[in-house]
Amino acid sequence: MALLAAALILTTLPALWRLLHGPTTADRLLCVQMLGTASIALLLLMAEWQQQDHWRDVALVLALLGAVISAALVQLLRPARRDNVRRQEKSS
Amino acid sequence: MNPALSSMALPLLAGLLLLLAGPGLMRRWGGTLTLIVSVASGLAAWMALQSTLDSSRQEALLGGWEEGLAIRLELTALSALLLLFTALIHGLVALYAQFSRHGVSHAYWPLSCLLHGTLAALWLSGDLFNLYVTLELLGLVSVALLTQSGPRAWRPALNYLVLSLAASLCYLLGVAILYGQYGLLDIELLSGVTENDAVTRLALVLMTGGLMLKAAMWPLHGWLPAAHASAPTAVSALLSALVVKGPLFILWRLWSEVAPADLAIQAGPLFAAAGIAALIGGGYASLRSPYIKTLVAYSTVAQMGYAMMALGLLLFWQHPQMHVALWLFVIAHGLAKASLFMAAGEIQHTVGTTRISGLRGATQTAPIAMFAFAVAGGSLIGLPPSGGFLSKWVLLGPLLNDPWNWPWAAGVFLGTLVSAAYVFRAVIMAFDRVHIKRVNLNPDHTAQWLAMLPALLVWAMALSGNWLVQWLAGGGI
Amino acid sequence: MTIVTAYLLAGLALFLIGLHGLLTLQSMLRRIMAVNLMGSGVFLVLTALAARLPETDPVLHALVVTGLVVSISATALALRLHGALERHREDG
Amino acid sequence: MTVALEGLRIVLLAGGLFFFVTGSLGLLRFPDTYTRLHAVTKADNVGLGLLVAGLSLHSLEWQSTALMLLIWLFVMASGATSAQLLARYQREQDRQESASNGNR
Amino acid sequence: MEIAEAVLDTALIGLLLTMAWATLHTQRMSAAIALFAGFGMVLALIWARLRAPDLALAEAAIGAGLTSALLLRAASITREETIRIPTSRLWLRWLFVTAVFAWLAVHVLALSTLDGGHSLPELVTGQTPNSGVRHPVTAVLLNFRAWDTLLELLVLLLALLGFRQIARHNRHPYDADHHPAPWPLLKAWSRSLAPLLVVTGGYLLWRGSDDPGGAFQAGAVLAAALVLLRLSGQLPVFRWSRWTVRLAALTGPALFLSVAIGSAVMGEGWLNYPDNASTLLIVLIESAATVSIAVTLAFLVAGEEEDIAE
Repeated sequence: MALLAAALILTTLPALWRLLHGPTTADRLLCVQMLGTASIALLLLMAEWQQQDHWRDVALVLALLGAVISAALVQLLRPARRDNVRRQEKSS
Repeated sequence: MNPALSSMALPLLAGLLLLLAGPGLMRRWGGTLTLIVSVASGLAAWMALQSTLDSSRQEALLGGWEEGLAIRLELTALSALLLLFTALIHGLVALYAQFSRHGVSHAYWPLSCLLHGTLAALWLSGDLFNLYVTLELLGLVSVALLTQSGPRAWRPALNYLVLSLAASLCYLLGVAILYGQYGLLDIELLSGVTENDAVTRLALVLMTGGLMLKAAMWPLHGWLPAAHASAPTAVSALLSALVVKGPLFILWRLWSEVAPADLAIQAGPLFAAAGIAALIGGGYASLRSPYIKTLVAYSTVAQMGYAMMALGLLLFWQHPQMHVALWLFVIAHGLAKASLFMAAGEIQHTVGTTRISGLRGATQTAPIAMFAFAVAGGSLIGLPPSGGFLSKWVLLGPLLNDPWNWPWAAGVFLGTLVSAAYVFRAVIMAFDRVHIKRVNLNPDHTAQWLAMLPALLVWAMALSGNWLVQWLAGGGI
Repeated sequence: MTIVTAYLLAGLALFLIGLHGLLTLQSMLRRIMAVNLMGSGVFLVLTALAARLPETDPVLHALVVTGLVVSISATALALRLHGALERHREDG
Repeated sequence: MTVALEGLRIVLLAGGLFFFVTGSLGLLRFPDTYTRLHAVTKADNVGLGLLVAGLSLHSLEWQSTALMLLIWLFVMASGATSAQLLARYQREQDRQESASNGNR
Repeated sequence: MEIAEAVLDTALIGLLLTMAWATLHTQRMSAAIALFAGFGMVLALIWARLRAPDLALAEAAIGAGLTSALLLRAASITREETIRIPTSRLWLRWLFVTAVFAWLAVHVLALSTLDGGHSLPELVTGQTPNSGVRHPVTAVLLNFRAWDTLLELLVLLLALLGFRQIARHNRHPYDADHHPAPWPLLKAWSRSLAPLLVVTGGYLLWRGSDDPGGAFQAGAVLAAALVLLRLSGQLPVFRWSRWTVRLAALTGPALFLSVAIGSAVMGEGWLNYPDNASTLLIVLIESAATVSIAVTLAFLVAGEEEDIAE
């Protein structure tokens, strides 16, 4: 179990590299999402391993907040310009 | 205990009520309610002070739980006096803010009430972590008050906020280490068990660093002048007179109760030396300052030097008279500084500039405010028979008795000289009738008189000096 | 090297990384982040101390929850202040 | 029976790990943002699903299995949506960039 | 097994410290913020590793969630500043930091084997049945050290008041028209996400008296729901000038303070709940605090300046 957990942690290292090197902001948000999924997996593993039900709740909150964050951040990141608004209205 | 608790709860409740009432009602009734509450809180504090004279010390374990588990609130003669002092300064500043023409916006009232309540909670608390929360509360309420004067105060406010956060975290790390060592957060229980070992010393160093930064004690004072000088006048008065005293109080409790006695004796001279450095460094900066309010703000840095010196010598000799000197000084400085800031604000508005050079001829153009400035300045210098003189007299007593202590006394005299220099620099300029500045022809006399009020009180302090000394010496330690 | 020791040291290291950042960095946003890291370091020390006992220490956990609220409040205010300051500077 | 169950469990957990590794390799090696989006939101979700399956075989308590399934379903939904949102955001950015290049 | 655990701990700590360092020293702000969000997730894992479920819940909601939204909002206004990496005497600085670390570490290591007399945790465990709730952390937060929690709610309120001060004086408000309209997909997604968040928040609050969870965690999750709905344009603007909004933000501290005053006037003493009513009072206070925390955090993260200014 612990071995699996350690291996899971190690799979996040490439994400860390991508996070640092980008190149785009979307890539970085993607990495955060990847880290989130890995953390959820790890929490579920730890719940089983330590026989602690609480970690599943933590995983649930993390999953929910991860979803909120990727949605909210995208909306916050979109550049605030008037011409942009018009283009959106045309396309939709 | 109940009068003290109501002295704390009233302003908190008033603050929340004002916020709930909304801007419209706040604009109309905010000042009145604040004044009523500060008077009521002051009366409650007076009752608390009376009750401490009978039985020297009262305490409450919150929630009725055992020692250690519960947060302890303590009421001593000193904390009752500080409650009274807080209510007094809050009331005086509120009076000024209410009746001055260029007073404050309605959002000031709930914030100043919350500040009052926070400080009261701080004076009463006897628990290291609870003190951390009150410290943070104090920091945030100060920032909220600072930002009132608009964009020019934002950068100093942000700097202050970030530094004060870092300082509280240093304090919290120290609390964590003490808890790790002794498993306790209660000051009184801790005072019985602390030992002079490396871990305790580390914790005390961390906490002291954080608190000194919060109290703007030399050499961690850099944030203060910009912050205090950029605030609205009433806010500067509150910040300089009250807020910096909070961390000082915690520092005093930490070193006189939590720290083992032999360690406190070792640390005393360091505090005292830092105090002298603050007196000289802060005084010099004040002397060179080109702005009126910056001069007053730097003088806070310098004056905190006296407090630090009294604290250091108190720790070094464990002499009760030093304890009296420390708190007399805090009260005298609070009153004088409130008056100085309010007078400076009035002068600024009358002569229309923030620069010191604007003081030229102020004795003619804003005579009442300038008189208040000079009177309050006199207390800072320590001219008899002011409160400042009283505290210095008590401080100097034991220093002059023994020739070995004369170097410290020399430090006090040097500090006095520097204070005299920066106060007289402003006052002399005010007597310059040759280059009188063009002025506002409709000065606000009420506000100027109100600015004078605390200065008169600080001189009156000398008259009631006997009682004050008695109270402080009686139940304080 | 027990878990407690390892995380105690990690907490101290985090505190110092934050403190070092606070003292050396120029950008205000980074300094706010640095203070946050300092806070996380202190909380890590507290939680590691709580894990010394077979049953974790509830007092320390409660203290950290309180500390977290304080820290998010102050961070939020600092970031809002910073944002307003930046816009003010931009608009002259 | 238990041996078979245990074997299945190990296979499932290993499979989960394999997909996580694949996902992160994809994140590292794929050439552009759009392809990388696939790597993370698809492979990792499969990985999480296999892991959940393996773990539920272990515990066989219905509450925890249900909660884990819920989490997995939720992560899948969230992955699908945020992949869309991120891709749209990226396309918007690309268009703006090309527009500003065209103006020049 | 032991080795694998050591690998796990080393990996977690390594990841944590690398991310912390990189957050401060990476060149681009967007990378720093993403790293900060990742840092929050790793910290949540570490809280789980250290058997602190209350903290893991709080960190998952706050550190990984709301803080990064706050940071991003601030950063979107800030001009991108590249960090100058100082090259001179870098080793000296490193030496200094390492020395300070070693000094701290030597002292603090002694604490890892002490148990601090563990009288306080035993007291808490012993008294928890009398506190009105069964979860010891909640008992500490809302009964034994309720005074801290009351002051902490005031801290949160003051952050909001500070924000209000700033907004009132800002002559260059963020023009709401400039915000791009949210995509329909985002709207649909937030419509389905928000109820889930509300249910989870309610669940955390309800569970708080028996199990990890409680007002703060629930409030943070609810705040996330409000933020999401606000950003996707589905929530009517909440304005400070409405008394309902003010009431929602103030209800937690106001109720708590009233209970404190009431217990001092009519009962045993400040914050000393009557024995038979302590469960009820704690539940009431927790619910009110959850509402206040949610509204306040939502204001701080997603509130526009003109919402709060007047």
